[in-house]
Amino acid sequence: MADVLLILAGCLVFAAFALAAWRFVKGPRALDRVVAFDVLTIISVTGIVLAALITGRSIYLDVALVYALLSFLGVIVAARYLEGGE
Amino acid sequence: MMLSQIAMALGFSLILLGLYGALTNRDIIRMIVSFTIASTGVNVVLVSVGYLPGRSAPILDEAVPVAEAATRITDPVPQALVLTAIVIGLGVTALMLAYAYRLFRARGSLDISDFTELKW
Amino acid sequence: MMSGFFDTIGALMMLGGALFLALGGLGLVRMPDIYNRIQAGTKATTLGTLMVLVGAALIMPSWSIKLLLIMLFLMFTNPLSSQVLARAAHRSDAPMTPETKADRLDEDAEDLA
Amino acid sequence: MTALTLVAAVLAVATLGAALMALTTRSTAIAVLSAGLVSLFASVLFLLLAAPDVAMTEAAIGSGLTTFLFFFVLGRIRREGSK
Repeated sequence: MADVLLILAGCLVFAAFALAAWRFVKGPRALDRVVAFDVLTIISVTGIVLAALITGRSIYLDVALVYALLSFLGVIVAARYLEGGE
Repeated sequence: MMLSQIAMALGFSLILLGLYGALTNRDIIRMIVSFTIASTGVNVVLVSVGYLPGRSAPILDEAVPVAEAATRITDPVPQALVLTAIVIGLGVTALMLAYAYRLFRARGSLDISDFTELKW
Repeated sequence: MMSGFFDTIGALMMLGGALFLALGGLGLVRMPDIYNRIQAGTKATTLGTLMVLVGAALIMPSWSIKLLLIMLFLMFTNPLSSQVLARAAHRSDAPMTPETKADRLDEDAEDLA
Repeated sequence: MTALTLVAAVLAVATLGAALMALTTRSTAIAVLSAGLVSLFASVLFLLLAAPDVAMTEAAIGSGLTTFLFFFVLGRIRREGSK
């Protein structure tokens, strides 16, 4: 029961990944791509937690911790650069 | 296909793509971006060399006790090498960017066809 | 291997979070301009990730301290990046969809300057 | 085991796409963002290859600090060029 629900959750996460990647490829302006980059990092945190659940190692959660702490740095610097025009 | 073979194919593809970009671009910043991609490819190849199928990460905790460690962990030596290589890659990238900035301040351009002193 | 009551509840929670993630991605593709995309892409995915982390904490109760730290960091950093992105979009004069009725930040621009 | 291999194949395709986008786009800022995306996907792939320490370092340095450095230098160059 719970395994089937987890597989369904993985499929939905993959759907979100594909949609955000499509926005990254298509995005008409550079800031749209920055938004897609942000969403992709958040989806990656979810994917890492799912991988930690599948393999049963709690050490993988530290990687998600570093992601959650540092992924916004690149987004903020890119946004501050793109403020002054494209 | 196995996991390590997928990763190795991806790593070599990234190295070739990075070399192609570094050789065909004219903008210096774009050449440094291509170098970053090639460096990531080298790291992927090195980690995939040390992967053993069916084994777990070489960090000992309650999931992998010390007594069974020799049969359940992957090879930790390539991971230690790659850990050093990533940090050195950051240093090389920072040095190249600093040179690019000095070059722009001195000459007002980043196009490599504007620098002809070393041509003959 | 997973059969307990909390496991099923946790898996249901993770399924709901993944549904929010997928809806956020759908909004990211379907919304007309960048401001709506920031709304859909940041708020929905933050809620989805938090629900997935709560579900993982229900399945593996011994991991809950680390998962709580991840939740805390996500709640600190995601609104920050969202606000910086929206300000950058407004300052670089990103086009709005014609359905937009009011732009309060533009009306307050002389007060802020 | 096969599920992780499938995820790794999807990640490999996404990494190749991001690398191709970094090489073919015209804007330098989008090229830097795509290089950060290559580093992000490679870091998740390191995690699947049972190397969480490498994945941690790659996430902090490759995806965060390198993007920071590139945009810092791009901003300095733009300010210098408009002066």
